[in-house]
Amino acid sequence: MTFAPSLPAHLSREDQEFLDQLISEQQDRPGMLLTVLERIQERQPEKYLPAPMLDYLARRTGIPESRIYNVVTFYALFNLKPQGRHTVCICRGTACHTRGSMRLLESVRLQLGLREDEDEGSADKLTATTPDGAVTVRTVACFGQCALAPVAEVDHHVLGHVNERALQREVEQLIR
Amino acid sequence: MPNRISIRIDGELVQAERGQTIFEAAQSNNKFIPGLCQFKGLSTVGACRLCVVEVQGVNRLLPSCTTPAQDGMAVITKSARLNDYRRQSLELLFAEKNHVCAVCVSNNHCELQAYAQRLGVTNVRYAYRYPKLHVDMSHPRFVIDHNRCVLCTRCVRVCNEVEGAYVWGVAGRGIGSRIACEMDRAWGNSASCTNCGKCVQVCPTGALAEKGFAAEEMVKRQDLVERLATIRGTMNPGGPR
Amino acid sequence: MSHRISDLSSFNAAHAAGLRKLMPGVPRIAIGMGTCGMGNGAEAVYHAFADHIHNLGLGFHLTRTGCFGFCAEEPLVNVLLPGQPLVVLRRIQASDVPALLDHLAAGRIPAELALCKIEEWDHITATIKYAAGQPEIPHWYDVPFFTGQKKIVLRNCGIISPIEIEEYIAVGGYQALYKVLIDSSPEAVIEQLKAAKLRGRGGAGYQTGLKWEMLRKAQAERKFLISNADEGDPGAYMNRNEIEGDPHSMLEGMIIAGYVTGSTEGILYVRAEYPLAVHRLQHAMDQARDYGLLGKNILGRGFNFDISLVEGAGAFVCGEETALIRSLEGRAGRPTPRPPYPAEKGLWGYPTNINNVETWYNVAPIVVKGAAWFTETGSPKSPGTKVFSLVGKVQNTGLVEMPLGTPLKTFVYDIGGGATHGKAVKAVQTGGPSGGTIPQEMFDTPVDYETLAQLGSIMGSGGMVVMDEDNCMVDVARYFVEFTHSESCGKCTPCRAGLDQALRILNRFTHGVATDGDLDTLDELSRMIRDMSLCGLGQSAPNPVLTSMRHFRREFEDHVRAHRCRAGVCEDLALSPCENSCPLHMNIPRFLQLLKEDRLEEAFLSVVLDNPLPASTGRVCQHPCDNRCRRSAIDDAVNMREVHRFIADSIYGTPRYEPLIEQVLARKLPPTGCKIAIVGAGPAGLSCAYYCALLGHDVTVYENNAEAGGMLRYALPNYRLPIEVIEHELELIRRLGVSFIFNTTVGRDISLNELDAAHDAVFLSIGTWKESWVYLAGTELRGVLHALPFLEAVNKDETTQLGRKVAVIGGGNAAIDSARTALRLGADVTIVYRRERKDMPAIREETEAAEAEGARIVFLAAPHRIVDDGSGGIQAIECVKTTLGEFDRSGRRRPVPTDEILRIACDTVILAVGETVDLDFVKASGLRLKEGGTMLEVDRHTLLTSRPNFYAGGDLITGASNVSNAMGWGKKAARTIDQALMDEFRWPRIWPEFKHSMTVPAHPSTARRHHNRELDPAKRAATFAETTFPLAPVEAMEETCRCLRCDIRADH
Amino acid sequence: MKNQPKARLATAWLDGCSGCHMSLLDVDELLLTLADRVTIVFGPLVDAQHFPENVDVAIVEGAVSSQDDLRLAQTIRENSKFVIALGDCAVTSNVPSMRNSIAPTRLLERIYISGATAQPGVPTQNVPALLRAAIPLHEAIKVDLHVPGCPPSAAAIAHVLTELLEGRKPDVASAAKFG
Repeated sequence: MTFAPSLPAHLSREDQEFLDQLISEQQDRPGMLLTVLERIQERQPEKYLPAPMLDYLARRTGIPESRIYNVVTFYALFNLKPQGRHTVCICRGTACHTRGSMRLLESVRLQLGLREDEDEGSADKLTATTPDGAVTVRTVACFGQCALAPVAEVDHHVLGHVNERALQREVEQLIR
Repeated sequence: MPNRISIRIDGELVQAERGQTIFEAAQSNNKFIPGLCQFKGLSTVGACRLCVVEVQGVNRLLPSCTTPAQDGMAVITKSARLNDYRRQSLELLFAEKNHVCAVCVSNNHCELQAYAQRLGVTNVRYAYRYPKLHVDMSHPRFVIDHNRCVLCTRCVRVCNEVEGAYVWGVAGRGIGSRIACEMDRAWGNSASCTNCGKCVQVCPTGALAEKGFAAEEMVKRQDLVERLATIRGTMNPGGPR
Repeated sequence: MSHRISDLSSFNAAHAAGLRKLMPGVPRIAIGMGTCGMGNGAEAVYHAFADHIHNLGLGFHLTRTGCFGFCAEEPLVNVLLPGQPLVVLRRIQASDVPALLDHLAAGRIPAELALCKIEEWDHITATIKYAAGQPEIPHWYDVPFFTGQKKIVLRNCGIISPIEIEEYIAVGGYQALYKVLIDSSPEAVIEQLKAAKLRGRGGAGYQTGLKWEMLRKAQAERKFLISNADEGDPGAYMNRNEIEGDPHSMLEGMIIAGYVTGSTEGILYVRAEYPLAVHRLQHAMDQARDYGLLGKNILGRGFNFDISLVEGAGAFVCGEETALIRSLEGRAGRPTPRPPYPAEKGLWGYPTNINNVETWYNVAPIVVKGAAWFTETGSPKSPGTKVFSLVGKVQNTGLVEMPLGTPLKTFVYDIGGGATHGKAVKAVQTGGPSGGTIPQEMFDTPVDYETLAQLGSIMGSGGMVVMDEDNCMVDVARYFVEFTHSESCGKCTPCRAGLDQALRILNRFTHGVATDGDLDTLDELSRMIRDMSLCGLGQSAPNPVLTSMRHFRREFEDHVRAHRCRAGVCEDLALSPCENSCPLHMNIPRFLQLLKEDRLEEAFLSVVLDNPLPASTGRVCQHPCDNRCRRSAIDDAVNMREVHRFIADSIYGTPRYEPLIEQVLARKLPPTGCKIAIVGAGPAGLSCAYYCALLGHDVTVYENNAEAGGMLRYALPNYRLPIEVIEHELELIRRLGVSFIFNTTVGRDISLNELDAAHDAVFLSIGTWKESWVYLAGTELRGVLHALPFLEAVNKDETTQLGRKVAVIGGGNAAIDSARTALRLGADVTIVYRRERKDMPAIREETEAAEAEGARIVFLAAPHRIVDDGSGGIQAIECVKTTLGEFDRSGRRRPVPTDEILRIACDTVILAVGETVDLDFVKASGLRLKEGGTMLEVDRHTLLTSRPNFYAGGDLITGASNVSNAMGWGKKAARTIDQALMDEFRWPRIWPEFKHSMTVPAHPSTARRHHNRELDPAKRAATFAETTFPLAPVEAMEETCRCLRCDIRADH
Repeated sequence: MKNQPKARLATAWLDGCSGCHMSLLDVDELLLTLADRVTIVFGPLVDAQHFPENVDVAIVEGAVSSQDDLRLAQTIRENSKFVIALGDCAVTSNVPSMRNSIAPTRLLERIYISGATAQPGVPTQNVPALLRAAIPLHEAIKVDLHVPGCPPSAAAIAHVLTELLEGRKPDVASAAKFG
């Protein structure tokens, strides 16, 4: 059973002001759409892009809806569905892979009861959220921490040279 | 600068206009080069890679649909390597989706099917993926069947460049890429679609089709005889004349 | 007070202010706070310092700095006491801070915490002199990790503070910009870059000067300069460190380029996964604008150039320039064909130039020091340096900046310190997912754009991942294709659909269902993807596959034909990691579980059917299974060898033995009528005979000695392997119907042709009895013995010329056995070995036992001359002290003689430096040899020699190895011979069905590993009685409860 | 070469609609030349219970969709020198493959239980278990020649057979295509 909370259908006043201010600030600067989407997602507590805000963004800037949807589903950073309160991110970079990060990923999945088919999102993104919305498990191609391989990040706190036991303890605290 | 240039295709000297791509030059001299995503009147994207040719002096294969023809160029459009690579490319397309030609609306009217025969593809060496893909029938007049889509993006380009409605786009990434209507909305309740049907006309395969033309959808007008008979007052009360 | 710099005096004012911060006259402490430092706890260290300095009221200057490069030693702390050199302290934890501050307050630097010292530092744009001193702390360039490094790009990283623009100016920063704006013309700068032949550091290696020239010529009202900091390569993090350590160098490079190429705007495209780098860049840009070095009217010269920062959103393909441009235009990052090149039509159609982060860092040095200076470093075609991220299975991980053209082995061994845990390095992967794997034999290759391309790899961004024997090259290729397949943009068929199929085929390899056809299909498909893809991602994605298949074809074939993954990574190809590494592939989890269920008889049956000599190997095997046991991740490996010894010892000599032998005999397949000859009754021959007999063949073993056993009987001393144990285990083989013909030497008493005529198949398993020739003066003297003949004589109770004081030369098992045997014969023993303890091939416990029994070991000493005592006997042996030089093929350092002589008084010298096979019988036999004629050549999978019906295995084909490896070859030979003769795969019929629990142990025992008890050294040194006792029953049972049962699979 | 021994021909009908066999019979007059050059030793056109040994040519129609199909395909490969995949089902798994994106268990449940009008329950007696997916013949065994088409035209089949009888390799692409 995947995590599917009810989503707001319309746009609050406050969101609209935030969007207007953001759009005017970023108007025809390079990377405008990326920056705007990044700010929207960062502001959202569940770190996702609510549909009403995307619709408003399309109408307000004239960027076709199809292009916005293409961008949102192309880049791994953006989420269309709310993410868990906590995130556990396993690095799948080369150094981490050679030092066994695949086993870390499997052990976290096992611990949180996430099965293989839980992963959704575009073909490459391996993100899965526990049914109660507590923890999202994601992978990233490389943290740039290769000297500490294998690396895991729990809520923006980087763990270097992590083994299964240490990771299980960290995750344990999250779900308690 | 004279606008007529001469290039050599498969050894034969031919004429071409400056600014033409190799593909156009070959086509105007009816030299066959396969091409799925190429479409006259639309921008070129170089996505299907079927039109790739060898150019003397260049160690890489070049897409003829985007490479401008230059004076004195020597182009090879047919070689064992090219034919093998093109066959592999076609087989990858067949294995990627569910191309069940026998029951397809475009059976015998499909460029993929035609190229397969012309380039000698009699079977697909790669494992079929059998993906679970959606068929969107929500539009009153048209249907989009993702099982038959080869992602050539002709529909995206004709909708953006010619119609200007920007309905279609390529969503997702990599093997998960798919044609999507606006914010992944059903085609039937699209906000900007003008129902012009251009995308259906340019689609090389059975992915985009017009409803009512598939054999299975045939509806015979059974009421015809009765109506004529009543108009002509020659309705036969039934039983032998 | 505005800081704007508009003339020389304001520039110098900032320069002076920076110097005061860099060398403040009070102790200066700078914490290495790159992201990697933070990951190691640098944040806590910083706060600890801040709090203590505040509480103790010390007037220290505390600041942050970037990463100095040696990540393995982080957190690093730079300490500069007035009048002393700058000292870098290593692995500093918050808890060390109080004590450390006391030392510093007293003006002392604890040498044991120091990594290195810097007395003078060349920032290229300036040189900073610190004081000399601290003699006991090594210079930075003497630390192996830094030796040979030349820091041009990383000139400021880890020294200056990245958040202080004045410190950057103090070390010569923005001097180049000042020079370019004030006096030199743009064309001159471009000529300088072209003369310097600076090539792009992103991986393509296109000439930067030409790129800038093309942009300068382009006419348009907007021209863009982009710094590509997407760095999506997994395993590469040099751009991150460069930005976090020294953001201003990049800005200066871009502003110079802006002026020189007439660009209007600069853009930094930085990965979203680098938040600290983004933060430090924004801070640096604000400071640069504040100091009039960026934005409006730079340096008061009317030149306007500003830079904006865009965060990427997680797409590796956006490292490709056209994809990057599309994403800046607010589209999905799908590359577009070239031509048109970005320099003509780039961002929004305007001319655009994209350079990798590291390229910008070379601009200021070239402007300041000139092209001639730059071309002094690196190779003629690619001058300058490249920063590499050395990671993976190497001891010293970190950032390494080396001149281009440095050979790979310098990285891996000299700087990296070789593999971890004493394992052998197998390969290096360069260039990330677009690069390739380069085998260890090619480590002499200089690292440069062209040389790596010839090997099918690329230099790419500089990722360098070291791999050892535990890495499976098929899995590595699969890993990289899985990465590029998930990062493919999906636009063009070859890359989108091709990589998906390539991944599917590679998964078939790692799950053991691949066929020979898959190898060819994968090869064809990879070439097609490489040649047909639209952009660099697709064109280079097959490189890992093509290079692995080119350099490690054997591993691919093993996965298909032998269904084996030697590295033990592909789990579906093995029952469990321990079974995979066992030379006899014993079903270890099965006999452990059977014993755990107190079913000793069935455990014995399982053991003896998997391994004909369980008690012998239980005593002498080098237990490779321990290295792969997953239990070692929790505490230490299960003691599997001792358990199967316990099982065998518990049955031998008890009434339960006979019925079990009946059960083994009952497993014998019906007679096949095929006659098989086996030459050599050593471990390999015995195990082949055992299995051929079980398969129903008529087996005859020809042995030149008087009794069977080979090395077991004649080389292994009795205290390690008692004769009764061998006799007992030989009896089972005899009872299976194997007949032995002794005192027969093949080639003399019976010819190969006669054997061929009388038998359907012949298995050659002759051991390594011939001593390899030793270049040593004095070997003709009385008292010089060779190890094997000496051990053989002792086993046969013949007299030996053993004296009172013995010197044993060598570090292998033969040397240790000779030493301990000599001890038992009352001699005083010294072992001489030319390398270090960790390089000794002998089993660790045996070496330690020898030392405990009184043998002395002299390391790093190579025998030079045996001294004559005047009457033809031995007075002493002279050895040359050695130091460890370069790493050789085996991944161990080659001993280099010094001129120091060591003299060891002795009257006997035992040479144990290696044995080879006596191959005289092979002369006119049509059997092909390999490795310079020292071994027989066989087909790896069938063990067939170059002559039909002749097979070979054991030391004959591998060179001197050990008992269990030899038995493994014998067992494999029996299988392939049977399949060849009977044209059917009958092998599994030998084993009965064992019903044992297949549920994962919910609570495996928390007990630590049990070791078997030994006689105390003094007592055992006097007798040849067996020195070790088997495990006690309760200990053996406890060991079985420690097993985690890796053989149980959830059938998903 | 009148008294040349007749070639042993076997045909097999796996998961297909027998349309290809109909097209085979449509070769009309070629059947006569076939009759005296070839004996049909197995297949729906003759009643042989077990697949015989040393078959010269085996023509297989239909996708490999059940355990029985798989076993028969393997037996055919073991006993035939030359195996031909006839028709789109054998060559590309065609229509039978349209069930592949649905797990067999859910498929059977949907049809035989929730969709059943009488005696809901999945049949088990002498009905072969479904494979996870209906696959083309060449994914189960090695295939020597592929003749695409649904069905391949009688002319295409005639061309293939006559070429093979003369010992030449037929140019299939010119005579047959998918669909």
